[in-house]
Amino acid sequence: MKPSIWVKRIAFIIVLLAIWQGVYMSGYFPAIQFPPPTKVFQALVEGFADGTLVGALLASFKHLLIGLALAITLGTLIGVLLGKSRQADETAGMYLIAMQSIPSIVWVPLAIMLIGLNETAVIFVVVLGGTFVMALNVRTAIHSVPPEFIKAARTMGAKGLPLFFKVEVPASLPYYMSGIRLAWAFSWRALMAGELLSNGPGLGYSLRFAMDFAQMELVIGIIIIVGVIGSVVDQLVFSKLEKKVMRRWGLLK
Amino acid sequence: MKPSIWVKRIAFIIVLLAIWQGVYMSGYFPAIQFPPPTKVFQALVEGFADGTLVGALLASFKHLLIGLALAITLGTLIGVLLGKSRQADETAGMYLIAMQSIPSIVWVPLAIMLIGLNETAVIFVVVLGGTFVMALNVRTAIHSVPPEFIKAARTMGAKGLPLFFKVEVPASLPYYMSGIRLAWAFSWRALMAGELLSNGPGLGYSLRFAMDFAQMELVIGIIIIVGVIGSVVDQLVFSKLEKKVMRRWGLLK
Amino acid sequence: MFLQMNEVAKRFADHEVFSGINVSIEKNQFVSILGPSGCGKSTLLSMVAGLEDVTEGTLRLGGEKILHPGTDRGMVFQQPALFPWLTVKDNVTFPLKADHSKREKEQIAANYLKMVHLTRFKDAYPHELSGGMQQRVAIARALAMDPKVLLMDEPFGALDEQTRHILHDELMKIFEETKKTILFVTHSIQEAIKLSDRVIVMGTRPGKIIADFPIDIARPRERDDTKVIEMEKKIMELLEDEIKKVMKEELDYETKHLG
Amino acid sequence: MFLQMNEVAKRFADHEVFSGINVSIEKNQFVSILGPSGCGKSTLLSMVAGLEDVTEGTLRLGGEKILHPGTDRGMVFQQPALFPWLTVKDNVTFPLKADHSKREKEQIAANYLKMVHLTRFKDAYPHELSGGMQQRVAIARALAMDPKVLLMDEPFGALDEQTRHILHDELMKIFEETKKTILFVTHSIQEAIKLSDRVIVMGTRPGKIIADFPIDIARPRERDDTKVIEMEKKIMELLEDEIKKVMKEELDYETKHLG
Amino acid sequence: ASGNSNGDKIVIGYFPNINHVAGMVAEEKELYEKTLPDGTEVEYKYFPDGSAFMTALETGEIQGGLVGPGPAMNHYMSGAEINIVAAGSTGGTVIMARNGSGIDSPEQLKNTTFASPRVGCTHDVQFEALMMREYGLKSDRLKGEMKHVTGKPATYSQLFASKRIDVATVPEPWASKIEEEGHGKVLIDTDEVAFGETLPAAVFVTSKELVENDSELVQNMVDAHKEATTFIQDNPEEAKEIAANKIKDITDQELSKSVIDSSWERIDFTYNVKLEDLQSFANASYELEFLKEKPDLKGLVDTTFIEE
Ligand SMILES: Nc1ncnc2c1ncn2[C@@H]1O[C@H](COP(=O)(O)OP(=O)(O)OP(=O)(O)O)[C@@H](O)[C@H]1O
Ligand SMILES: Nc1ncnc2c1ncn2[C@@H]1O[C@H](COP(=O)(O)OP(=O)(O)OP(=O)(O)O)[C@@H](O)[C@H]1O
Ligand SMILES: [Mg+2]
Ligand SMILES: [Mg+2]
Repeated sequence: MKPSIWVKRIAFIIVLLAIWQGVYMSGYFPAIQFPPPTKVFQALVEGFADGTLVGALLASFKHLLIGLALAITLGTLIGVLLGKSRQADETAGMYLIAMQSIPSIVWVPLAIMLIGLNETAVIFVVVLGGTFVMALNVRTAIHSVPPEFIKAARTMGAKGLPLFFKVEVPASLPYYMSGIRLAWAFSWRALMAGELLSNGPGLGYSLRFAMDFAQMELVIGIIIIVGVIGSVVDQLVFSKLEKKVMRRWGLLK
Repeated sequence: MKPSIWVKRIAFIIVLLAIWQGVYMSGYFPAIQFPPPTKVFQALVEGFADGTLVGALLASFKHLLIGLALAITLGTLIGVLLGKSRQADETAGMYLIAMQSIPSIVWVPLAIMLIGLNETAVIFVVVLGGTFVMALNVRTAIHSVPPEFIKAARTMGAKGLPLFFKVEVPASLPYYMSGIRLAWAFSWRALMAGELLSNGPGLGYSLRFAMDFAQMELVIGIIIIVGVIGSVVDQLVFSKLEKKVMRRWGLLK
Repeated sequence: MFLQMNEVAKRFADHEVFSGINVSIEKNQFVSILGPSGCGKSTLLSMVAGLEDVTEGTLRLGGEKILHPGTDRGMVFQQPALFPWLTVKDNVTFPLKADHSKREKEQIAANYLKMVHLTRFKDAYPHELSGGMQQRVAIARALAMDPKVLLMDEPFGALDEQTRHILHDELMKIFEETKKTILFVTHSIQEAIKLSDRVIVMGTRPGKIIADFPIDIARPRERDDTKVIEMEKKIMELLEDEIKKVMKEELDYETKHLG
Repeated sequence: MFLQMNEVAKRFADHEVFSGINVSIEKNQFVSILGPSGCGKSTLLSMVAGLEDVTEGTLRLGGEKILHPGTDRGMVFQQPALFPWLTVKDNVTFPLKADHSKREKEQIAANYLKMVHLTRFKDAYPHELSGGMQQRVAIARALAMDPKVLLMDEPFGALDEQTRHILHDELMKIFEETKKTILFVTHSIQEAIKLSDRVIVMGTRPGKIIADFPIDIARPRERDDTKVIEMEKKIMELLEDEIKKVMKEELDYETKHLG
Repeated sequence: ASGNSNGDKIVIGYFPNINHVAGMVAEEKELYEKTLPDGTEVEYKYFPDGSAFMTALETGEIQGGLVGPGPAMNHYMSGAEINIVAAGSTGGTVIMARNGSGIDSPEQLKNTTFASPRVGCTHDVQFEALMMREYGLKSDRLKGEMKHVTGKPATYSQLFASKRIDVATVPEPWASKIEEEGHGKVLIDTDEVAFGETLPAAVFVTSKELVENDSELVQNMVDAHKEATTFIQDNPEEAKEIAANKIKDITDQELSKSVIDSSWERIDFTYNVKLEDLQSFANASYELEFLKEKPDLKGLVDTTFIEE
């Protein structure tokens, strides 16, 4: 990337911060409601220094990793089932779409009442957040294996399980990677929802806590952390992985 | 669609309900935690009969419509700006992706603290939920106008604003429709998040209220409503619209 | 001369596509351009269309310098590039100025759609037509603004052999009826000889004109006419060297990049 | 006879593609199948490959009934259908059974890649190759399992004219070296005549064989050989009627559906 | 989904709130460890709100603890198998008006906005019942004249400062804190709020299953709770210090000595609980349409353990 782009980007941030500070200094909003950037920065430094934010981050990552791993596993199994079995797809496929269109936050009350106000409930919500989108993508991945690959492989004597594992699985990898990226995005959203309504620990809980105790600077600080983590993980991990696969598979120049 | 598919789908639901009733009758979970389907149905009937759920639904639709309309408008403006101006894109494009990766629930505390715990805050969250994804899609839509369309139009003497409105705008409609569908999906999620943390009225608030008063049957009932509305709107409105445009544009057989 | 290229050169940031192109084309002449891939045929055509800047030299049409795209030059690409949101008729009337009345537009569309035998499909949408039919609409659209020159960049390159034959016949008829000047880029030696009054052969690295043959054979031209076969052989030999040059470079390039 | 089609018919749920196909092909014969779009060329080839069931009649290869795909028949499609996740070498060794040692596999891959002049690209990935190169890998892959018959369904249909010429020469060399039996589907009359020992022409509605010409012209065949031109004309006339039949039906169909 | 009746771990829940000092003292002084059989591990959980507490109790995550009577009653009405076995404290709810709002009597609350921690929570019912019965004013939920918003008491200072609300029904210590910070003033004091002096502001709740199947354990818990309450009555200064420290620990909020002192004035620490007080509170809740059915709390309160 050209250095000039980074200059522009950083300039943009600086201008934003200046406007923010300006609004603060204008006194239009009461200070208790509208903290200046400096106080937000200070709140973040303190949070990291005394370890509360570090602990919250670690807890959130734990929930996310466990939940996402489960969601990917479950989603893959369901997706393969629906992708390979027309019977299963016709029977349950429609409901999968319905499940996916339920915002994950809606699961939180159910999870809390069934499982209790603990980390398992948060993980449960994360799993629900990621599983359906994963399953839908795996199903699509299997359906979109180019039929000429399967035909070609069959003329070379491949069939049954070897055909599945040696051709269909690798051929569907690009869609599978998109599935993983979407599963991450939705699990990440579900994680925040679950934690926000949970009893901690976790980044979402810290946010809730800051809100309950009117620590506006911490609220903004945590939103910034969430945005940075979300975009960094998305861009540096999942998007990159997806693009790499797409490029190798010749689907992207 | 073949009638046999509907038979399978309905059979699936019936089997699910039977399992649910079975678990209930096994008494493994206490009744307060795990109501039977009959009670859920009864709670829904009551909710609709006494008008509370109707009121909640109307309020939710109001928030959604206002929020989505604003999100689409704002998203389109930002998207066109970033899509047409390389300068703007290089400066602010990255932050748009970062904003999009912030789960909308995270905005709720900020909205409540800045705006207050009222319907405006809910709408604000809905707007934030839809705007960024809309903007990103509009940007992509503009970037992905087939260059041969523009070339062809230019050889026919089109340029400037007429070129934009007569060629680029219609050419980007399929992506634009995808943008609207995604904006809806994210706004819908944001709506539930905002309402759940608000103090009503709205479907999300009713869910929260049911949870606070330990009315598990209502919790499940509302989750079902949310799932049904979500999938029906998605499938019957947005997906259909998107597919129709795609088909006309020759992007789908 | 009607269309005049004078010492034309084109450079993109890092490399020169061609230079020293001098061509004069008369009114109502059908001129084909042949050449190996990458020699700059499309670039040259785009420059005539006004879509690409001229780096050096001048391009003149009817005495006027070409600086921008204009309705005096219609272009047909390899992809029909029809607007999918418009019906066939509306695609054809797209280039018409607003000062035409609605009835005039209808009239013009009907006229050119008849010429390409698609009257019945005027209310269809592009995606409902086959590739060959789409390309006929694109030709009608280019004709609708009544340009002085028709620029065609491998217009039949994506069609199958049989469809191509049918469109050759249609294009010949249109050429005779409308008396347009046509600049036609193709990869196919046969196609060039079958259609043109004149074939310009371009070479590559660097791009230049290496031959310019008039085709003085009575139309319609049969595939087994000895004159046609002779001309084909002559051009084939000329091109073979150029193509080998490109192939070799490509192999070298790819080997280098794949280590 | 080596490859024997006996009263073969194919029906899909609602319509009959062809019936009463009787063809006998000798070992080491190069047979082309020509015919209008939709007459069932690809379907017939798929049936020989074992990818499609035979509705009626029997297909035999070396006396044995064809029921499933098998490594005794290699197939090359219009799209190379290379596996993008494998290197060129691994694509070529894909059809080899596990009982080959790693060294043997390397040896076989090297052998066939040399035959298609792609030795240097053995570690490249398909997306790094041009279309023509990819098709050469697909041919090497089909050859690697040493099939008795090579089935080719418009293998050069997506390539440009120049590349196609080069691959014609390569295929001829391979045909002579390996002594395979080749069944070759194409749209191009020229291609069929240039390459084959025998050309089978299919008609449509309903699908059937309408002609079967031996091509007794010494190779290499020149485009201007009078025998070639004569044969071309003969087949062209035969096909024209069939194509007109299809075109007419298509127009009717489309008109009906666009009302 | 069941109580941890004969395991060796007990989890007690309470809120970091001045009405729950008994929980804090018990934790600090390890009173449960003393009354429970040797080797029992005691853990504490702090909750953001009463509904969360009740859910935790129902799902067996905690075995007992202090919660507001509102959530306990609401859940009981919905069929939760729970018992109130003691009170935690009474009083502590104050109605406050924004400084500069010009409001100095409850009659002026027409067309104003009031805040409570949750819709239908104890403080909300206390306020709304008073307004409805004494002044004929209702919230917008009942198509009345007062706009209702919810928010955590800690944010009321901010809500007052930004003029978002005019009135709030505030539990201690936040009432005293708001007073001290100068954003709001007392409009109706503890003793004048509905059920102000009689209604427990916190009750000790446990599951019915434990009461029936492991009454010994329940007795041990109640004994510890009683001891804590007695300690508060006997050593108010030390209890205040414990409360201030615990609240700082859990919530990161610093409460000044004067805030604590002022809160203390409005709270009565007692473990005695009467069904009638709760029943009349529940009736008010029903009148305010928080409950759909006429409440019958028979069986909710079990006083046998405090009488031991
Ligand atoms: N916008 C551009 N920027 C840089 N280089 C370009 C651009 N357009 C074309 N070129 C280069 O100019 C050369 C000529 O391209 P052009 O498309 O005109 O070739 P062509 O003769 O039409 O080839 P083909 O027969 O494959 O269509 C090529 O090397 C190409 O890479
Ligand atoms: N799986 C299938 N189900 C139903 N009909 C089919 C199927 N496959 C092919 N057909 C039909 O069979 C007929 C022959 O198709 P086929 O692809 O074999 O034609 P073709 O001669 O190869 O045409 P082309 O030259 O266009 O490749 C067509 O009418 C086609 O629509
Ligand atoms: Mg070109
Ligand atoms: Mg075919």
